[in-house]
Amino acid sequence: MSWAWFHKLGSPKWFFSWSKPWALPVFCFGCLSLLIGLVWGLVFAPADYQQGNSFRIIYIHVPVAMLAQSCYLALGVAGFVFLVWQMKMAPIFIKAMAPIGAVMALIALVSGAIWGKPTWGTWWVWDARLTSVLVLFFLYMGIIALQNSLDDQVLANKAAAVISVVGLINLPVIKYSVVLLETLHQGPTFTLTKKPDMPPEMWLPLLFAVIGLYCFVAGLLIWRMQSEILKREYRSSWVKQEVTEHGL
Amino acid sequence: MTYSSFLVSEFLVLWRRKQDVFNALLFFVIVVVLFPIGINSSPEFLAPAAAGIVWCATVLAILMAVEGMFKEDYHDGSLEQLVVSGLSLPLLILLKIVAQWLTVVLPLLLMMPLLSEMLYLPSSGFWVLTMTLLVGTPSLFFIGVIGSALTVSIKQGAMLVMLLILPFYLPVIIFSTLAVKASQAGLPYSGLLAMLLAISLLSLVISPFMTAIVVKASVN
Amino acid sequence: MQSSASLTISDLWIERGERDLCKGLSLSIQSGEVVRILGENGAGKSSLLKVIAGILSPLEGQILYSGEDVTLDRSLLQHDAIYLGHSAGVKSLLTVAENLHWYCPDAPSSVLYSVLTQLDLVDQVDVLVKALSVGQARRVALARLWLSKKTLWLLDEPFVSLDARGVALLEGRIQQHVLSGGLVVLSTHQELLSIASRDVALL
Amino acid sequence: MAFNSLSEFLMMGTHAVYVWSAYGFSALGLTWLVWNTLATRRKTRDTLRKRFLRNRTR
Repeated sequence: MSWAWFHKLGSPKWFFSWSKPWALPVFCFGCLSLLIGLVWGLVFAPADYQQGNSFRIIYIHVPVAMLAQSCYLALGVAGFVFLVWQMKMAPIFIKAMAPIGAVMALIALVSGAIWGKPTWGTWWVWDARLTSVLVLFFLYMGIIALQNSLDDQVLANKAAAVISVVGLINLPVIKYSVVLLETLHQGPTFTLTKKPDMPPEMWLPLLFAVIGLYCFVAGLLIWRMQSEILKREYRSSWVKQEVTEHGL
Repeated sequence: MTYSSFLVSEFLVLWRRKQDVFNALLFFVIVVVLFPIGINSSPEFLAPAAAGIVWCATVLAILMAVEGMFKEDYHDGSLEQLVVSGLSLPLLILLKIVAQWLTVVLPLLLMMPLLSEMLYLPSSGFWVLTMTLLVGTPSLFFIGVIGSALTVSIKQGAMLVMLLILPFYLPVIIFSTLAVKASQAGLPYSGLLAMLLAISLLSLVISPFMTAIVVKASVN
Repeated sequence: MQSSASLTISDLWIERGERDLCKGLSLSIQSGEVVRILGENGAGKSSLLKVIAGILSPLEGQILYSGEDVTLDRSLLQHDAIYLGHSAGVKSLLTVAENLHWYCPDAPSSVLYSVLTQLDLVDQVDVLVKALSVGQARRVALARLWLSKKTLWLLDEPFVSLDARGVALLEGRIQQHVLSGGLVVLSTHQELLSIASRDVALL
Repeated sequence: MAFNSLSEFLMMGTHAVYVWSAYGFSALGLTWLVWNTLATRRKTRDTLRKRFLRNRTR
């Protein structure tokens, strides 16, 4: 197997020119798919026989919660890649990804709490899933705060990578511990995502929404990474050419 | 510089700063006292809550101690000397953590009988709590030291360390308090203690290397 | 002490923040040589010394020590080198003797006392460093050069905050070190009076 | 179609407050993300372009 792609991926210049035509189409496709999923879920999908129409929150809550976790997984992997191979793109990826993940975790928290009110009768339950998303949000905020307060670029890169990797190693432990906490506290037995036999007209829109949000985030991520690359590589001649010759 | 001369100097510095350790202990006691005063001082509330109260106070006291662990070394240049000493940096960091752990946690354990009386903790629960502290606190140090190294070059780093590190302390607090509660309910708790030990060992393996990476990047 | 040590740096580039330093510097130092690094503020004198010591990683370039490539793993060089930076790691909560014992645990106490006598620190042996003056604390750091048996000395502005007598003492010690086959790389603006040194200018 | 009329759709059974506030907050978050991304992009390019142009005239 050739490793050329791996080394190419490490080069900001290569990534910039490669990703240039992709950002907008991916983003637009994501928006479209997300919109289809949401409209379908809000308007056409049947109401849940137990929860009624409040269950329609699932079409935004579940995709966002999935993203919040996937983003963290990606951060951890990027941190690992940076610590092992010193790949230049990894810290750029982390820098671009962390705010997206934080917003996703926040939306997941808020929409989950709002969903909890009609379902459990309270805004907040120390449910394992909610608690771990809350911790995830703190982890994201920690990474962002750390990056903002370190002036030295080399140190900031290393620091973000280390904290991401440590977070990734810890995440399963944290999840396990909150699940344990919940089972001993005899929390609500109703689980949100394990729907027994969800009919296709219910989960198909969810699929659209999930795929849409992933593409939406991928598009945003590419844009953010491009900005970060330009910021960091401004001394090289290709950036100068890129910025002065092409418009926005 | 050798490993033993480094360890001796660490202990000497800690001895000269015994006031700091004493302050951390006082802080610990005050936090514990806040709970009966602030919430409820009846034995019905305190006995089941004792483990959680003690652990919250421990976590805060340890974070206070760990947060400034590299500050002085960073400013007087001895951190730099550790990097260029030719000795293994992870091992030096491990020694530093051991010295710190001994000087903070041992006095804290000595205070436990007094505190468990104040919190109406039954004697069976007391021993389990002491065990969780013995097995669990090393991981607090190992994880905290990473945060301490990350923020060593920042002037106002204390809050950032709290934000970075406290989420990672969650499992340790959960397992410890659950172990004490299980013992009070007559349930087996050895699995939870094993879990704490596993976390401590895992962080023992990872933390010195991660901290070494960060220290090297910080001193430049 | 090794009879013939050498330090060879080739095509060294250092990246500091947004600037390139050293820009392809090549340098070779043999046993018995003193190299003085000259340059304006910010020219990269400290960075160069830090790169040799292994605190900073160079962007590009190769470093050989006594024929061995130490570019990636500096430990071979570090076992045989002393690096003194702007703040040299003198712990303010240790006494003078404890500080030196921390750094050079092998030095016998007779040697320790004779060195401290030379450096006018013998009366302060059991005084905490935080009670000393800046110049005295600097001498505590420099006392390592008398006590340790390392070959390669990397000294960043070693003459700062020393009085005339301190400067003379240090120059004498450097002289003695190179005569017995040591290597010294130092950055200073001071004219070295008694030592035949080679200058390397950083642009 | 799960609803018979627009007002029924807007009412969401009895859960209008919950559904629409959840979606509203989500929309707010995602919009902020898009706005922030594009603003950063524009700002980066503008500052860099200005810097390059300034250097050229000098």
